[in-house]
Amino acid sequence: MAEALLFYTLAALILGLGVMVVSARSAVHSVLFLVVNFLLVAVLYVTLNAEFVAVIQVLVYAGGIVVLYLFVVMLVNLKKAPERFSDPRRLARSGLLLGGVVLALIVVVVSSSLRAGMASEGTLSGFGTPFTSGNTEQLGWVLYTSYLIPFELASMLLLVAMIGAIVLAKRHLGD
Amino acid sequence: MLDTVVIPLLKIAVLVNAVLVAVTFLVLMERKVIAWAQSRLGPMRVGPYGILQAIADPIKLILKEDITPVKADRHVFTLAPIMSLVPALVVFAVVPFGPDPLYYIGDINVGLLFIISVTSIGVYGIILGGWASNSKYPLLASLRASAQLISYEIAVTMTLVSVILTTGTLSLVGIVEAQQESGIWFAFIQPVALVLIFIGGLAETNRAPFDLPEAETELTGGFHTEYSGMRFALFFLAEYANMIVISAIVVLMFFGGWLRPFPNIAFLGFLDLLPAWIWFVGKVFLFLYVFIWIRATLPRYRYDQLMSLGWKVLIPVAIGNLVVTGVFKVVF
Amino acid sequence: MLEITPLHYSLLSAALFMIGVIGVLVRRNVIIIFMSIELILNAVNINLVALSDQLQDLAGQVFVVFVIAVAAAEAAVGLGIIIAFYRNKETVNIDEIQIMRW
Amino acid sequence: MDLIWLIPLLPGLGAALNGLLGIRYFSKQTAGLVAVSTMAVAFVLSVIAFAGLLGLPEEERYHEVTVASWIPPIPLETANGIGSFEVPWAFVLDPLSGMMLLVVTGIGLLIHVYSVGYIDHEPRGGVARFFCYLNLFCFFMLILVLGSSFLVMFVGWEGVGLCSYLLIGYWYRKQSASDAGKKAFIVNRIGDWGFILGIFLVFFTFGTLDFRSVAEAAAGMPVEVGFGVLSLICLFLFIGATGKSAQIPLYVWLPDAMEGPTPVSALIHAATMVTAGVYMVCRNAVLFAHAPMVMEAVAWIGVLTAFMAATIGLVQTDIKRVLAYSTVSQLGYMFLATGVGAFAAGAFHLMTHAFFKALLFLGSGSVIHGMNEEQDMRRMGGLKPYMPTTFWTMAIGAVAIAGIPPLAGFFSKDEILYRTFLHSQVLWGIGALTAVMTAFYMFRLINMTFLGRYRGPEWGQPAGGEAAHGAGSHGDGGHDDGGHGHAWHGPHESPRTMTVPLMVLAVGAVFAGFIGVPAALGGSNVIEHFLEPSFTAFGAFHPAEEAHHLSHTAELGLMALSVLLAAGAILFAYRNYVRQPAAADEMARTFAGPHRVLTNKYYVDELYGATVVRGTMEGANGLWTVDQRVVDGAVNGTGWTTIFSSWVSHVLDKYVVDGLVNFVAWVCAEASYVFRRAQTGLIQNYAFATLLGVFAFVTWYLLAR
Amino acid sequence: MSNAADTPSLLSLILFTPLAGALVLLFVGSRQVDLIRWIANATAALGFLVSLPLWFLYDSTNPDWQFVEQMEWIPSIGAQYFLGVDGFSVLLILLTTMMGVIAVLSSWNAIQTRVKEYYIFLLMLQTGMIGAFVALDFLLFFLFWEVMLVPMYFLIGIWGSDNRLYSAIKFFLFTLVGSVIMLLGILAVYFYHQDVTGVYTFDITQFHELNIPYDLQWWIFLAFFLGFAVKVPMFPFHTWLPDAHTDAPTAGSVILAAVLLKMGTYGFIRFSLPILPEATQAFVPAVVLLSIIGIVYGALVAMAQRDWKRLVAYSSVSHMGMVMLGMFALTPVGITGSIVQQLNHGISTGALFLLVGVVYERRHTRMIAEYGGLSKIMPVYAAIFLIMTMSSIGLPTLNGFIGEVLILQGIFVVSKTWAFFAASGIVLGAAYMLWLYQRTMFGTVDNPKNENLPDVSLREFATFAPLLLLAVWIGLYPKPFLDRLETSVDKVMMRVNADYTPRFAVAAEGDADATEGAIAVVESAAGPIRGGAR
Repeated sequence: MAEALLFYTLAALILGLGVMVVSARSAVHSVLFLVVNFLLVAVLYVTLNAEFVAVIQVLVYAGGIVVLYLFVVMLVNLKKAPERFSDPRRLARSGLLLGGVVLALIVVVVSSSLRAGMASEGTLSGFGTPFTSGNTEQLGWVLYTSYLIPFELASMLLLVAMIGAIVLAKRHLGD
Repeated sequence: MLDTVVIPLLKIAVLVNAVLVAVTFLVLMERKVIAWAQSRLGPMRVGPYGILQAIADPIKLILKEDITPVKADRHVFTLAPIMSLVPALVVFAVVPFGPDPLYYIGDINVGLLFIISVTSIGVYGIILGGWASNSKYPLLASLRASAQLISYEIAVTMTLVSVILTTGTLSLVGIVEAQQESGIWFAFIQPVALVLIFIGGLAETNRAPFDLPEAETELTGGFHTEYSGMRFALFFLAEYANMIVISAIVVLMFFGGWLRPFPNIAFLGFLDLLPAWIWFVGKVFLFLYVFIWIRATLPRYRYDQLMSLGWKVLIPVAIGNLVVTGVFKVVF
Repeated sequence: MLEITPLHYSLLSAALFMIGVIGVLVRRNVIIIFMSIELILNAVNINLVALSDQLQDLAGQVFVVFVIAVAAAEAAVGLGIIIAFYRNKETVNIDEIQIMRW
Repeated sequence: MDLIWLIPLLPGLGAALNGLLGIRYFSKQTAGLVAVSTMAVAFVLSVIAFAGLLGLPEEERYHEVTVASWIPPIPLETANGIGSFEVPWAFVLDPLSGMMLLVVTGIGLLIHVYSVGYIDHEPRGGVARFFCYLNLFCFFMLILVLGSSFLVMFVGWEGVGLCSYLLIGYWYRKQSASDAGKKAFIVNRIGDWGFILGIFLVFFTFGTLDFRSVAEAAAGMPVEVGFGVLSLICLFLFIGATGKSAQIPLYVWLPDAMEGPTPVSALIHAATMVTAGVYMVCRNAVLFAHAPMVMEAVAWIGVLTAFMAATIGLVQTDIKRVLAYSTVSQLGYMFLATGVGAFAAGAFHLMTHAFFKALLFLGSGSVIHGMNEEQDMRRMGGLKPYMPTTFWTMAIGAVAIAGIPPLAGFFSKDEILYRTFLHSQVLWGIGALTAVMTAFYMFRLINMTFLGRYRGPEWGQPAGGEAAHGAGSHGDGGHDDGGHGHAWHGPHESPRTMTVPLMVLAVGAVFAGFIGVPAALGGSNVIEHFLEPSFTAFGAFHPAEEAHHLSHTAELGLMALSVLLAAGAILFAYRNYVRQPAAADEMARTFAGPHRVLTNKYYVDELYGATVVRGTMEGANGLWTVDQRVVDGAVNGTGWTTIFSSWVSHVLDKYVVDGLVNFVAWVCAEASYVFRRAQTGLIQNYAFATLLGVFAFVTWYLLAR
Repeated sequence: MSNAADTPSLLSLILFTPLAGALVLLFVGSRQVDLIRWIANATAALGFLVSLPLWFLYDSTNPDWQFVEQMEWIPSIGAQYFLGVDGFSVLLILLTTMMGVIAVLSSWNAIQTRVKEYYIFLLMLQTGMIGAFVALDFLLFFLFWEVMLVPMYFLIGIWGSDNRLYSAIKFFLFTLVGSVIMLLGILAVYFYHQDVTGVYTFDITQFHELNIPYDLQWWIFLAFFLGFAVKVPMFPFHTWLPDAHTDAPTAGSVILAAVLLKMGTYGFIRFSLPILPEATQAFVPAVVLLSIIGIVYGALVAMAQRDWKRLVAYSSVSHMGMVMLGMFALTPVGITGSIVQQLNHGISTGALFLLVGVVYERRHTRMIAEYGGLSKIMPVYAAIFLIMTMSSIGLPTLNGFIGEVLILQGIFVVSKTWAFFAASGIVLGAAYMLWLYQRTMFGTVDNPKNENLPDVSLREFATFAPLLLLAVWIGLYPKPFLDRLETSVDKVMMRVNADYTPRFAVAAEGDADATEGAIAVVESAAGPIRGGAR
């Protein structure tokens, strides 16, 4: 009961904030909604026994990435008037429409396939590492053993991205 | 219901109030200590030796008119100080004041990460506050402040990782217990980390000598130039609460938290006569004193110095410390 | 209805995903488009975490970590591009970013 | 006796001291003292050890001492299955090595003493270097003598070769000296080639390298009729011996070796090292006795060498070269002895020869010393009054070598000739002729040097350029001995350190023969009896007795004949070189052709130079050219081929392959005008298309299900 | 393997010490030349020190691989980080580390340009060489084998003399071609092993137990042969050597002669012989023929040289022919002698190159005609040169003799004719070395430039001292060296000769008469021999 209540509340807030992110006129507001959205997602993770991921979500997403967005918004959008919604290509309306349709389709697919899966197999059973609530250490083990190479690749990706971002954003010395 | 809802709520209430009260007295303490450092008396009018100044100041702030600038983004302007204070207070949820569950609200297995992540949210208050004021000094200050916070956060987090390597747990209670087991405060095992975290902590709380975001001489009042009254008070509270948080982290991680000195030496057992939380609070206050002491002593850094210190000194040293710790961990 | 199954999470995820997609399609501001992409990624993450919990398999959470890492990289590079672009064209309107045609 | 390993070690120690410290820090006296004292102690030890050996019963006179492991056992297949290749550092004292031990340490000691005086005018470091080499030589020589196995002997064998090289080349600034040293070493190495192959074959055949084990094993084998494996072994070993003991065809190095200081010639190239070959053959008497064909070859090579060297000796004018050819000749005698099976006689002659030849060399050294490094006998003459001691001692040596009784040479030489006579009259004839020539040229030497008219340079003024001929750059060091100052003051007697050894050796040359007085003269041939166990592997081997014995009378007749011939030769020499000095020249003119051949040593050096040396050098240069042009050319050619083919590929690539690619690209470019309309450059259009795709896919999925 | 337990990762330590030094050097400013030299020397010395325990801890009675370290490297193809040593590699590693010290020390004054890069390359080379000796994984071996090429290429190409680029490229291409062909051989073994056992692995110890069909062996042997013979170098593949030696800097020549050439022979004994026993036996006549040609040919060509270094280089060809000859005698004495001769060659030829380096540093010419009479001016130098000459031509009591005698004895029991021709090297060796000695050391000082040459300095002497000591040690008492080779030689012998009875098995038999005991064991236990070896 409490769980359901929590879920529905969170889901409503997340979706609502998502809509706000997409629809806010001011980019700064958009960012703000995004942060709150992420925090709520983090809470959702906690309810799903994923504390570590939740903390990472807050730390990296809310504390890092979104701050970056905020920075860029401030750098870029200061003098600009809020965006106009008139659409010369009429893409917005068709996009909305098509999005809605696809969502509906996906809902159908997902619900039916999940139902089918549950009906046929009873419950979905795991095949990997079982975990408990306090799973940070386990996560570390998995990450540094089975997923070592992807992990290293990710770190390499981050390094490359860092260098790339610096190169892109740095004013050339001559300028 | 009692255990899961009421008692935590009670604890929260007590803790929040305790922190707020502590902040008021911390302000008083700061004024007094700095005054003494400068051979002055400090506040003397309100109450004996000015003790009641701690109550007078909040009252003044609450009663003051709450001004919102015309061109400001009203909602964000209001939201910013709240976003600043809330993380500062939330952090206390995982700070253990003593060994029993009675002394803390929650001991989660990612406690340290929780603290890091939550404090990283605090930066929004500053940025948004500066931006929402729609005024140039606050904006500049907020950009400076957020850059500073993000930069030093990297160094501090790196350093924390090396401490975590030695303890093997992220739980704050666990870290203190690890120190109890090893019989030595981590200050002696990880002295470099201690120095790094303390310097980083100074920068993260915008304290002297890193108080550039509120450098009056350059930026009038920093990011909260346009703020007054209660909203200003919230920023103020957040800053001092953050000071307490940093002190608490330092104490927990390096000075044995609630443990007495030399926790493994039996004949010092009489020191346990003082309850654990007194030890903890005492140590925290000691570090708050150091904060103030440093403010009274050191001049402010220039901004480029600040950044190069962060990126070119602290982060490399932190990485080096991490590597050395890792090597030691592997070898021994 | 009261029992929360993976289906619920999947639907939540799908909805969030579509919100993100619509954001990408509809908005003109590149930064907001990027944020919409973040929403999309979050939708995926919700799915992963939910199924990880359901299947009692840590792989889901591991992938969330990777997704976050990739998102960070994407944000860094993407925003770097935006800044570089803004410096040259004084705009972040996606309709004006079309020199790549032909 | 267990300390016999100390005997070689002591000179080794002396060499190390002089070599490591001496050259830089020792004074001349200290260097000499170190060398002489180590040799003296070694000699005393040798005498003690020899006495100990004599104290043993005859059949136990074989004392082996293993000092340390050298090459640990390693399995290796041999002719008789898997053996174990193992060589310890082991030394052996038996009658043969005992005798050699005394000769080496005794004469070595005397020559060391002599050298103290002789080498005195060298600079300080040079003296220490000289004594270092000399001591090192004794070290290796003693290892050679005492070594209990082929390989340990080989250590000494090669080591003395090295020391010989160093000592011949002692005056290394002289081109001829360093050439001679190199020649000695390389020629020796050719012999060593045979020797080491012989050693390998010994191991392969017997599975061991220990002398006694080999001898005992060989004793159990039948004497080979044809040319079997034992013969091959012996042939290889003998090749080694010809190198070291200067026999045909490898004798050429020894005359050249006279470039070294005279004591060196005395010690190494007369008394000890060159006899190593004889010693080695004697050591393996049992093996050789099993190979009659090789024995025959040894005898013939020995006698031919003896004869050939003697003929050359007849006409040489360099005092040391005469002695050198004499040495070669005498060594030939020794091989003749071993070749006819008279191992004891060979060893006996080895010993007596050591005395008188060392004496003669040292005497010649004394003359050279007194004549300010003059070696040409034509510039001497009438020296007797100036250096009486030298004259008398040398005369004793010459008489001894000429075979006049009762001096040492007579007994040993006649023993050899007698045994040769028993074996083959032809050999005996050549041998006897050689003996006559020996007497002649020895007295030619004595006469030309000491008697007659003085033909040398005037003294009292700086020596002329001619007088310093052959002295090289060391001559300008001047003489400090005898208080003459720097200028040469005429021929003079040498200092006491040089004359005393001469006298001691002269005593030896007189009396050494008496240990081998043959039965015919009423003696009992002590030495033969003493040495016999070494040649029979302590009775394990019984050589076939000579079928026929001559009576004592016949033996005495032979002796008398040879003595008479020798005396005649002496008188002839006296006539030719003292009484009528012109007669010699007359003879040379009469036999101009043979004389030229002899003066030029049968042109053997030239022959070798033209064939072996030149062939090797030409071959080397040719091969180098081949290496550069052909082998390396092939490598570089490969490189060029690669580069050329890469150029061809480049052309091919540029115009054919790349052309194709460009054509394809051109087609694509032309075709692309149609499609480029779709590229609006607007991301959202693309995203929209993607979404459409998703829509289509999901719809299809739903419908298809 | 008790010693392995006591000293975990000793081999890795030895292996990576030079590399660590090179890494440290990376962070030193290139202007601080003296600091760089000190660091490089300290690293090399440390490398030698850490390798010393191998000498003492190596259990010469234990036929197993020792100091083994095994980790996964590229599991998908079965490559491992697999290190281990036996008698061969222990000695060669020690030689390598010691020559490393000497080479680094000898470069103190000789190298004045790009000092930092020079030492980094030298130390990298060191790691490559040690790596090749300790690797028990074929792919790892190949990796190190190739790693060696690069620093050597630069050492010759940058710090060499006149014709350096030509020599460097020639060296590089020549060896590279060889190693590529060798790689084909490796892969053939690898896939054959997979074919038979179904396991993908590069594990050499596994390969040592393979029984490859003869036809395949033949081809693989040919491939290995080309790879290793170039490195040795054997007769027709030797022309890179004189050029590389002549143009390399002194330390490069020393390393090249003392260690790099041993890679080829080591490759033969580690791979060709045990993995391909039947093919080895089939190839014996060919290899022996080439070896003997190499001995005689190298010696003769050396005699014709006017360039001091080139002469020594050709003498290397001759000596390495001797090494190959001993190895392909396929007798324990021959193989033992071959390994000992490798050490000897490292010591004496290394020293000879150092000696050339000493005068080259003073006169900057290598032409023999430019010298003469140096005995007078540089007596200590002349003495060292003399001893090393004697060591090189195999004078008893010095090291060269032990190797030559063992090799020749080993080959003699196989064929007397071969031994006869091979032994001629004794004469020719003496001829060219003594002639060289005479031309440089003896005679009068004709060239006024030579009159004031200083004698060897203390530092230079320090580079020679260990070599002199070793030369005498091996010459007088080679037992410690031979003991360490015993079991390893036996293991190789058991592979190439199924009837061979290893000594460690005989020792277990008790002290029965060695010959009879050995034969008895052979007859009774044809099967269990292999079991005993494991």
